[in-house]
Amino acid sequence: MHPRSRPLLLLAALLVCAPDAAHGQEAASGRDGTDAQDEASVQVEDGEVVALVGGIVRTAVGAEIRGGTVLLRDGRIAAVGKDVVVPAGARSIDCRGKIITPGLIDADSWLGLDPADTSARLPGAETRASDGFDRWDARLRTARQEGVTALVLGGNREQIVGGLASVVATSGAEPISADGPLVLNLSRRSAAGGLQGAARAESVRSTLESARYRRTTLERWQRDVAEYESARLKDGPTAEERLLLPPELLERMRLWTPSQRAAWREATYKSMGRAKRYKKPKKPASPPKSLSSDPGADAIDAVLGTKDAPATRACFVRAALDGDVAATLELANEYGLDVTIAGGAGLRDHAPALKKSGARVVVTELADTRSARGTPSARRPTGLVATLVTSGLKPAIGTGGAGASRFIRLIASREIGAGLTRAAALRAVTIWAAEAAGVGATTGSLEVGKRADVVVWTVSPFSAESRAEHVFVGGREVTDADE
Amino acid sequence: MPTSRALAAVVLAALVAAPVLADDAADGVEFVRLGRLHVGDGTVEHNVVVAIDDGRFVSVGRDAPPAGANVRDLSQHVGCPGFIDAVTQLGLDGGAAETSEALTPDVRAADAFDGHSKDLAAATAAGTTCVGLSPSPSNVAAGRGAVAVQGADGRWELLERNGPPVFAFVPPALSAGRVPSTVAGARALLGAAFEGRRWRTPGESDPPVRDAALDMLAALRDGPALVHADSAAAARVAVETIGGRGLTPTLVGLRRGHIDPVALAALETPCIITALDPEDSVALLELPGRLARAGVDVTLSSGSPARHPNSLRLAMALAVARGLPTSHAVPAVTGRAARALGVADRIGRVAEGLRADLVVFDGEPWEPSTRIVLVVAGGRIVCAPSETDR
Amino acid sequence: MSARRFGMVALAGLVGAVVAPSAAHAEDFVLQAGTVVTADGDVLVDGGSVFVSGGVVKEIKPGLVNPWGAEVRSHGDAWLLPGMVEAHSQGGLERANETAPNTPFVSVLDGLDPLSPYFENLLRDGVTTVFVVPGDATLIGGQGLVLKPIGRTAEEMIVRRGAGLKIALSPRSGTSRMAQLAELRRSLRGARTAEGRQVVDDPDATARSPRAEALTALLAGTLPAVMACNEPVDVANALRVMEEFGLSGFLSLGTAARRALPEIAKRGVPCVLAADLEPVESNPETGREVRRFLAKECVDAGVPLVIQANEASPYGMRSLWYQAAVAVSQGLTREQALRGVTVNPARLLGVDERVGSITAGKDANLVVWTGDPLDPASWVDHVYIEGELVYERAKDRKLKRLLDGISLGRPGDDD
Amino acid sequence: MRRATRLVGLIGALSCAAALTAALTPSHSDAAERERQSLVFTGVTVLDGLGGVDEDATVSVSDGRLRLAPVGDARTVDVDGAFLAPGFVEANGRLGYVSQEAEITRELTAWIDARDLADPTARAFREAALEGTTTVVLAPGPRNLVSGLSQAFHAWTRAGRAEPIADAPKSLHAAISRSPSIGNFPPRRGPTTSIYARRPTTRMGVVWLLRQVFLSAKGVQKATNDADLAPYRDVLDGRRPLRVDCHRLQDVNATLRLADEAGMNVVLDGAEEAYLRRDDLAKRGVPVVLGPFPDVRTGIGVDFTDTALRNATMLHEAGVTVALSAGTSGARWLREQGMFAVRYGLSRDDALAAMTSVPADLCGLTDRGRIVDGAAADVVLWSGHPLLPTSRMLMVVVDGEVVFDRTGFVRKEAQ
Repeated sequence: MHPRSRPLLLLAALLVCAPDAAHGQEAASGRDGTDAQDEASVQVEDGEVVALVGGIVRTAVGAEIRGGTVLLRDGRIAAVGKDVVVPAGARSIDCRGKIITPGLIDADSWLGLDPADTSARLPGAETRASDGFDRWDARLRTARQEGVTALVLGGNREQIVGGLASVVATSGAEPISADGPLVLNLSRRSAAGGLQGAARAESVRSTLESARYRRTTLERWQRDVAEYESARLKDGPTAEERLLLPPELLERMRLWTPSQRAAWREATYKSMGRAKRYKKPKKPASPPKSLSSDPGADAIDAVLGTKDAPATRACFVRAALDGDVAATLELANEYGLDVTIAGGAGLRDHAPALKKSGARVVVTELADTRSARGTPSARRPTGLVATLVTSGLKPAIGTGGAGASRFIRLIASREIGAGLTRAAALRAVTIWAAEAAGVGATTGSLEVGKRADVVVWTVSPFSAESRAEHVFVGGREVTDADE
Repeated sequence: MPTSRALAAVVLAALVAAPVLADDAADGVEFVRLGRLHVGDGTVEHNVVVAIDDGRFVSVGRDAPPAGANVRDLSQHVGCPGFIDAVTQLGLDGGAAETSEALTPDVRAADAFDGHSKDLAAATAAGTTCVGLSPSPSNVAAGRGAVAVQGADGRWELLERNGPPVFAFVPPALSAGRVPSTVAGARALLGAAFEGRRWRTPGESDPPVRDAALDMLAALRDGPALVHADSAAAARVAVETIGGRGLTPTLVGLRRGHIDPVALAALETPCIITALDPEDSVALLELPGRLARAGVDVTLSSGSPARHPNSLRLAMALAVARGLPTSHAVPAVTGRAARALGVADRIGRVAEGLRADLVVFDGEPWEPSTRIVLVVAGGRIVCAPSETDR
Repeated sequence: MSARRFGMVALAGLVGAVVAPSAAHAEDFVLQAGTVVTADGDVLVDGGSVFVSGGVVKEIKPGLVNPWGAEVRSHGDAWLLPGMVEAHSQGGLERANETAPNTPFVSVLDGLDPLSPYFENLLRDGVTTVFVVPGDATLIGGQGLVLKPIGRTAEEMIVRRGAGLKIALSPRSGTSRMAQLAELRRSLRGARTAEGRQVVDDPDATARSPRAEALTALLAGTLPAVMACNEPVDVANALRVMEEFGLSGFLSLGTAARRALPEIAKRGVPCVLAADLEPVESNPETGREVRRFLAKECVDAGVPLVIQANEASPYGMRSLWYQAAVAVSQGLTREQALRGVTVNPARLLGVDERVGSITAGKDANLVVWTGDPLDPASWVDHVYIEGELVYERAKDRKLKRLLDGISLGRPGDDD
Repeated sequence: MRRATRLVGLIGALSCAAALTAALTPSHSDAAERERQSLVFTGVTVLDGLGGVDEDATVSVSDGRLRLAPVGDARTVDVDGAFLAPGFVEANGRLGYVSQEAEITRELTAWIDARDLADPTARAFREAALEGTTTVVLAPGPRNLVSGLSQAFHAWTRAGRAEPIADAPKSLHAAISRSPSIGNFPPRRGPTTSIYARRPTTRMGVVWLLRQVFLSAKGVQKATNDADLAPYRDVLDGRRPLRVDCHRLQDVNATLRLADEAGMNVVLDGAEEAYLRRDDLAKRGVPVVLGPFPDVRTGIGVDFTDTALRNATMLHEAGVTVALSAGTSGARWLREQGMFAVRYGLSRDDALAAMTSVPADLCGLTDRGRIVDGAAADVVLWSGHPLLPTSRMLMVVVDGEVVFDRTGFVRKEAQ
């Protein structure tokens, strides 16, 4: 700091200045061992080119490629195939006998969110799940170890309008999509939610109805404003003014609002002793404030679709029961919603209607876990995912929980035991999950140009004994696969 | 496979399939050829033929069955003893917590047993042919457990009315407002009770009438006991108290056992880890593996009825994924569970003389992706999902 | 029975209050001490002399000298330090927060108790400047003031008005982090558009609302934001909002937020460390527990160290001097630690022109310690604020009462 | 039952013996090996815990014992300016309980062992060791009239938990204060689940019931359940010390009165107002275990006592045997207690003795709490004097094993 500081150190002999022991954290033995992985769990190796060579490549979209290579560059998948040339200088990983899959995605998760955050009231629908995502959550590390590279954060699960879902990377990098589908909770998950079944559907309807009303009101107002504006432009400087006033002032006047102009004229002419009243053009009434500037309402507005203008934002609807699914389909039809329906047994009987409507589905009531409670023991739907696949749907699998996200591979694996094919199971936790959350073009499969979210497994990820040997999230290897 | 179909399968099996394995063969012996057999004690046999007669295994070996014998060829498949869910309340109607007093050794799980419970049917479809029924750990001496099995006729029946006594060194047995409120108090209370006396304060006099509950506890001398404890510290006190009495304790619960697995292992007492769940911390999910590798007998239990009986297999998968050696996986839900319940001489292994409870899979039992091909209980097929599905 | 005891304490408090401002006028004088630590970097080990005139430090010279010919106040073996600066406190407030979530218009000015023992105790611990600000229980909690702990009215105590608006990003009960953030964005956007409208379109608009006024000042950068962040995710959100809306200000961190120190360093936003400098973190996944050393981590991350006192600690002992000593034990140099309770917090609060070091031109906020301030055996003997002697230990009857108890040196009651 | 387990798992046990070490102990086996080696501290300043200071001394640790000479084949620890002191001994440990401090559903629980109330893996034990406390004598809390027996623990071991010290004497803990009677109501007829249905209900009743049980044990009064009185006889016969939790002067007086009547020796715990009777305590040779310090800002201690911060100093000066304890606030704060005892007038050496050899002797651990040849190897290496907040623990040795080691960092930094 200063040369003068040295004497202090000498004087401080009494206090024997503490060693400049570099320990930002405590280092000690036993259980207390350093927790380095906890801190720097993600190794950053930018710009590196990685070649995963000679593995069994399951792309989740096409056929399996045996002895295939996946090339990762700049965080993207640069090539997939049998005859990929590994560029010089690339880091080559021998994957012979190993299985290469896209990173797994939990299609409905709360991992990284404070449990309280998933049930609290919201100020508005624009509330984004990613704002609450704690990328320092210790469970994310296990999620990466278990090959999970992305999570669909399903927003609030209690309120009828649950904010915007987000898709986040388990590496904790920037969200893959912060501004995702609008979450609507038709099914009640706990006593905290207030309304039940039909009442909730009715509440969603009135939300959408007021959004529609707001839209028409705003459109009308916008028309009025346009008329006013054109009237105002017509209401230019008078001939007298043109004659008398300097051109700069005339130019500026053009930008004035009619009321400003009228006020100016009144004052100016008065001072000139010519108190002449000027007609103020009628200004259109402002729409109520709640209608004009409400980001929450804007978020809901975007989900409304018409024949000419389809919805610009999808809806993520939790509809567990039969009736909820039916209500959702009805609402989707009525308001032009683009829906992803997340639920359980209720989906089964509506499979054909779902197929017809083009809705995407997420099966969330499979986990049989503490946080996904609500399905009594014997009622846990078995074989539901397989049934939906048979019906031509592309069901994604979500845990509907927090910690269970880490073990999505084992939860999906149970569906194989219940009749799902392995290929479909992989899709259900990769590409279909991405599509359900609207990021199917970005991630979810091993295709050139997509995010490099890739996992190398010792054996099939659906085996309990499998280990993820290499996990890449956004092209960066997370090195905490093994402790 | 839908649950409804599973139920149908059970019914069907009882009505239709049962005779296939029944006494109509000439000598009454039924043979099953298996590609691989987990015996239930940690060993694996390949290409074995299991002979079943009169509801029991009569032989397990390589010898080819006699010509013309009734042989079911499952040589592409993997068999193991029927699963035993060691600590459950499946089929216990009306709850299992009797919290009016701290010492209720005379409460019997068997008295609340309902063999027609739907939950039990679901358990069968999930490969579980035997359940250990326990009163809730809401009292220090909670009562007596019972053992129920899937009967050959499709309904469940009691195998052992007088199961192991159940003790609890956990909340809610110990909580503010209950006597006792600490583990130390539980030791004092039980210690006195084993000597047939009340736990009293100096100056208090003994009641004039003898207490039946105390007599019952004082009469306990040996045999298995189930002891609920959550941490290694509580487990130590529990083992000292119960083991000191001459009973053979098995620890149950241990959801905080991962904090000090070394101390837990040092107790050299078998452990039943209940209700492993994907939501659990990795440290807890790794506990079965750590204990097993330290030489402790580990049993897994589903946590039913709060959770689906099928979660027993998920628990196995989670434990294997997090370090339980596969050689321990099957014993953890069969042979060791039987031992904890004191019925190892009757069920829990595929061995001569034991009850013929057998589950056949199209892969390894701990893999959640494998399917159940056949469930045999008491020598009869009680569930054959793949057949009815096909 | 407890009434008796509370009575005693109340009496003691009354006696103690007399210690408060001795009304001596600011005169010219020279303060001499065996060791002078200016906290700006200079340490005079062979004695130093500080010339004070008009409540301001005029000149500092090494050695026990008096070229100014002024009255000499000499403390031969003592240590002279600048008054310490407490960067974040709710002291002197009866309750730290309104119950409504969004109260930018309230100010601690209206809730401050100048006679609170809190301020008296600050003097005993050598603290002469304190930032009092509403607590973290509401989204927008209100405005804080930088104060000196001496005066009969809040106005007398003020060093800087408009020193900060408390914004707490961690969810209060019943709401969520995301909701909190959405609500904050709404408020700020509302204030921004309101402001825009006023300039452009609405000449007839009536007087601004106080709510808008505070937020407008915040958006204009004249009122700093004090963003309370418990968790690292709150830090990420705070930095994002500050960037989105161009806010200036600083962060007040909870213990867990230390994980975001690298991000804080990257953005160059100042922050106050959590009061607990050695929190224990446990990993829910592995059960592993690790104690963290915040001061060390802060300096290692390249963030200027600002320490606050730990009022919540057992026995209320963690005063600033103690906290600085803890920082040294974590491996910091003594200078780094002392700067963390003097110049750095002064800069953070925007009052470094006046306080935080013994520098010519700054307020004469001087504290005479009996010895090294980082040794618990040392005591604060004299405190000067703006050149006035405001505390003398020898006259501190409340302290004497605390030390000797009700016996006040009498022998045991049996004799 | 163990035999049964072994029979069944014979093969498993054999094959798993190696796996046990691999799976359950820290994987760095060479590190574990090193820990078992002997240690030699050279060039350290040794504070022996008995009041002595030896600069530039050599102390060895070998086979769990201390030697005041170097031993062969040992790891040498040589840190410039470091201090070696005995590990602190917390004589009234009140930490790490699973749920409650006592089995409060009975008022007299003389057989309850503090060991059964504790969770040895509790963070508080580790925290204590990290702050230099190597021995915690866990005492059941004062909510019961007689709450049970103490248990001495090694505060932390390499196994990741506190371990009970084998064969450590146990004292019986009683309370004469407000806490045993607060909230109680007399048991009525019929069963009740309320834990408050118990005696006593007043402060008078507390002493009455305690007197009753001790006089019964003595045979002065008629006894009912003779076997239950054994623990009290142990006290009367001098086989066990009686520790009495008392705070106000009136409780101290009552305790001494009862001790006279029953003819027994007592140790006072807490004793915030004991300074008022210090000469008498000194004359009778009644030791006190003080602590924790009251709120330094108000002087209010446990049970609304009106204490003196110089309590320890006054007692010590009067000749009373004084040990310091952090009591209910947790042994992590014992070091801080020592620092503040120094602040309030105790010499550093006396304060250190009051945290090491004095409490060890009071608890019958006469080979701990001191650095003398042959003593148990509970020592802590500090970067400076252990009673300065600027010092940092560098190494903790418990029973001859290195439990925490930060010396590596020091060396790395020095290079």
